[in-house]
Amino acid sequence: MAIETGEETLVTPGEVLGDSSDLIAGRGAYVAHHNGKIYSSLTGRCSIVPPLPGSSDQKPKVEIVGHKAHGAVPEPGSVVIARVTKVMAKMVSADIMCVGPKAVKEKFTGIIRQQDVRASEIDKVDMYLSFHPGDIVRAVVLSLGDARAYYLSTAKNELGVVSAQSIAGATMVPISWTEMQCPLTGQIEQRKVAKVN
Amino acid sequence: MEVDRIDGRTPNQLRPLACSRNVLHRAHGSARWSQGDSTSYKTAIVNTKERNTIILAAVYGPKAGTRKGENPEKASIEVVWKPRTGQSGKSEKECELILRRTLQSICLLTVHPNTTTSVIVQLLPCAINASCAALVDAGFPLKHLAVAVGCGLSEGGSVILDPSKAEEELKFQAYTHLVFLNSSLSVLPEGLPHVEGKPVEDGIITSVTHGAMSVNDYLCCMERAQAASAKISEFLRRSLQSQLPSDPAKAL
Amino acid sequence: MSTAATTTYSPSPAKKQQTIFKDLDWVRSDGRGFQQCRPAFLRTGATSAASGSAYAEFGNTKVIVSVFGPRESKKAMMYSDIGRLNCNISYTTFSTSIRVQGSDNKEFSAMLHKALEGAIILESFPKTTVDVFALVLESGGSDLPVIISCASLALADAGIMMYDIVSSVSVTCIGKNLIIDPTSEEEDHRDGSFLISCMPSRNEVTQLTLTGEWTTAKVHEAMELCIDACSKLGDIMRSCLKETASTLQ
Amino acid sequence: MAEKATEKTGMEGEMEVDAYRRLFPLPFYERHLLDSLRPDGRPLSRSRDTSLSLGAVSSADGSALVKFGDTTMLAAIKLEVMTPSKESPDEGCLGIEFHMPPICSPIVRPGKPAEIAPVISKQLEDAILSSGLINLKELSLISGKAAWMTYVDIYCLNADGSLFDAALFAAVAAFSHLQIPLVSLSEGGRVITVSGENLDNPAKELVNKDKRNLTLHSIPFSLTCVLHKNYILADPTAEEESIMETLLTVVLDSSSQLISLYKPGGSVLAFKTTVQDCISHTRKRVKELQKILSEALSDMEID
Repeated sequence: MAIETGEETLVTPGEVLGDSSDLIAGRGAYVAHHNGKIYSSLTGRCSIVPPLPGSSDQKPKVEIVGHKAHGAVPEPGSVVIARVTKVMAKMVSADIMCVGPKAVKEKFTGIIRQQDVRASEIDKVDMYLSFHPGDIVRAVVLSLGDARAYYLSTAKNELGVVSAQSIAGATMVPISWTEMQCPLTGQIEQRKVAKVN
Repeated sequence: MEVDRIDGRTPNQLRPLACSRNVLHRAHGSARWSQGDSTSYKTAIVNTKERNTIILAAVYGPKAGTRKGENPEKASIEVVWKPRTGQSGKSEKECELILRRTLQSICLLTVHPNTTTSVIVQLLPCAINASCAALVDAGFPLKHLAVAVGCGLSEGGSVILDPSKAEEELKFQAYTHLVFLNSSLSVLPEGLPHVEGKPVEDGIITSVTHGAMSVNDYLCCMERAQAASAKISEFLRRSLQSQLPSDPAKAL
Repeated sequence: MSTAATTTYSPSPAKKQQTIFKDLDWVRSDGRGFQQCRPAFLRTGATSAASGSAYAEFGNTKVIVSVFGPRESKKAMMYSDIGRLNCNISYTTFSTSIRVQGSDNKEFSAMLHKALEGAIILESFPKTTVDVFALVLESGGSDLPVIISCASLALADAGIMMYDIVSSVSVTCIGKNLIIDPTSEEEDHRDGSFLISCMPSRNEVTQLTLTGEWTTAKVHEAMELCIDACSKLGDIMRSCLKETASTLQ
Repeated sequence: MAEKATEKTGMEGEMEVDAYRRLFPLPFYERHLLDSLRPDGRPLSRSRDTSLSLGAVSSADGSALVKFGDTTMLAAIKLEVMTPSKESPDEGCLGIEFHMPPICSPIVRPGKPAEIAPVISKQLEDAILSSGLINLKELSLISGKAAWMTYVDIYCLNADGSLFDAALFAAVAAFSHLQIPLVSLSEGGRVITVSGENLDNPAKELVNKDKRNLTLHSIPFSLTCVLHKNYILADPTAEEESIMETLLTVVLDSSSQLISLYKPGGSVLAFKTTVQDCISHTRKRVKELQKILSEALSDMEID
């Protein structure tokens, strides 16, 4: 029961969407190796996307859209927003709160190692002058990391601290890529500041 | 209506207070707080043990926070309520929660983020006063001191302050435990803290009640207890001033 | 209130050994035919605190399943390139006619894990864990198959990628008769039981348990009965999922 | 705290509202509070939609399913027979237990029970005993020999704030739905239920012919409020409870007696006026809950 292009039907996990000889399995679909058929793996609407004009494989792609996907999970390459929980000499740990623009349901633990804080002079990085507990940091996921945490990096201009509180409790204003200032007291604190576009 | 109290006190009279600090040597801070004194009322009828409330509180910390409930921006406080005998059950858990939340509201938690401080308390209510003194003894930074007052409501509807154990066992329609901030002293008279034009010591930090009473009775308890809290507050301040931490190394 | 020290007993009279089951033709207490399942009531999304959830009611068997995650695996666990599945089943104190201390059922939890694991695309959530927690509100017989089907529905509701949904049905053998979807009372008198969990669309079995004495012929008969019932149950589960999905849009 | 973060942080443009709410919960809430409206659209003093259905558990003697918004509680009562204590030979006993199974919240995991569950059990026990809801003498079957041990088990099926309030309502509703089984005394001296065909022609005389329901004296109802600055938010959700930590719970009975005023610490002080406001919110809530309960009971009689 191949589904025609443009038609959208509701499917549930395990329903046959077509054959891998005519279609490519997109998001929410998979190819079963025993019979070469394409099955759905999610609940949602099934949609057929015609092949891009220049692509090598001229088969249309079948994918599941409009489904209730599970909560956001960090993946290597995703940009995340995290809250710094602990600063140590060689690394900081941070709770990942958002993946891309989406909030996660439950936090994931990430760490930023000393060599991943900035791109240049990486051996001179002082972690205590880069982050403070409570800082909100924009970072990119380097890898799935180890059993405990995802490895994060802030080694780009647009990555680093995006929001921080001063000792006086006010939200500080970035004044350079290494400094932020408290609007109440005028005190300057050091951070690895993210460049605001 | 006046009620006769078994130990001869007037309804508004508190039992004599006593507080000594630094009583445990291995703890970072400790205090022994008692309400009621074995020497002052030698009435034959009642066993003195029953009229006294003695609490021992010990503070350990701040320690590097590895415990659960660790918070990157604030210090954590944990309370362990040790029952006199047996295992800790539902009531101990409830007391731990009440005490923890009360202490959290008077501590300056932003000073030592990522740390845990344990408060270990043994025996009965009024533990708040003892814990508070123990925290001071440990040199823990506090915003205020807290003062707790117990308040009983007799069957006839009159309010009795600071009921003793023996009195609690007699017929009380209801009783209330209220916790206030200590009354403020300031060098500048206009510097006294106010919230919305009300002095802070009028507000309750914690309220726990047992038994049914009318709303008016509760408000009456609140007023009377508030008045009494000033006395305890003064006592606490005097007691703390007279015994500065004996071991300067303890001060943070 | 000294509840701990008092010993209490339930006033319900001890069950008498019912003899009717020994006859060749007896009528099931709910009037069903031997090869007829109880009507199934299924609903997804009951627990908002979870990533996905489902409620299943088959006669007096009532079950809630919540799915959490994919979320951080517990600290003590080793790194894993693929996702983990963690299952737990507990019973309420009032789930049976005699009050019990509500407790975890370790054996069922392990069986639920085995029944579901093969159907989940674990590669789709590396390093993280999906928790499947079930609470049996009332135990009215065939608890495990109802939990398995309900859990599969909750996983689909949570948007966890699966090869197929899992539907599960059990058959009890009493004397010469094969009884499908047995009640607790029928289960109490069983000579043997047979449980199958399968992926109906892929025609694959994820779990099969057989206890008691069975002849080969009976096993074949039971297998056919179950597979057929699983595929029908699968259709009901799909229509439940589609109903929820269509109201979302 | 992060009060000043209400100022534009420059991050809002790039993230969804949910993400902002997750990162800066307090500023997010304070913005809503300025308009006297909560993120779920409720005015500050309004409780969530409340529903009650009686008799949800067929294996129990009395049961009730309660929903306060998304918070869901299932209470069931099972009666067992006990030997009364020597001190009170004419009294039965109550055993109240509040459970938070792992299905109800992401913070509860098997083997890692919720810290709050035993505290709520204790509070429920206190409220039900202090209010005098149940006369324990009514639980007596045969003086000195047998009485009812009443097990009340309340399960939280979905935890979204105001757990105590919903659990108390579920418990009192289960009590009002309770049907005491008819029992007789067996030869061995055990109390056994008489049911079905034996009812018309019981072999033994019934012990409790005319006591099928308990007389509920004064019924306790409660309302929890979150205090934040000068705001009082009634019937908070789990998110509201976690962001604004000062909670105040008032329990009143049907005759407006104060059963409990519970405020376990918190950074906001409760002044006399705050206390009075919370009590008057509770009075209104008691009326709502009474109405819901009596409607559910009269629906049951029609069935």
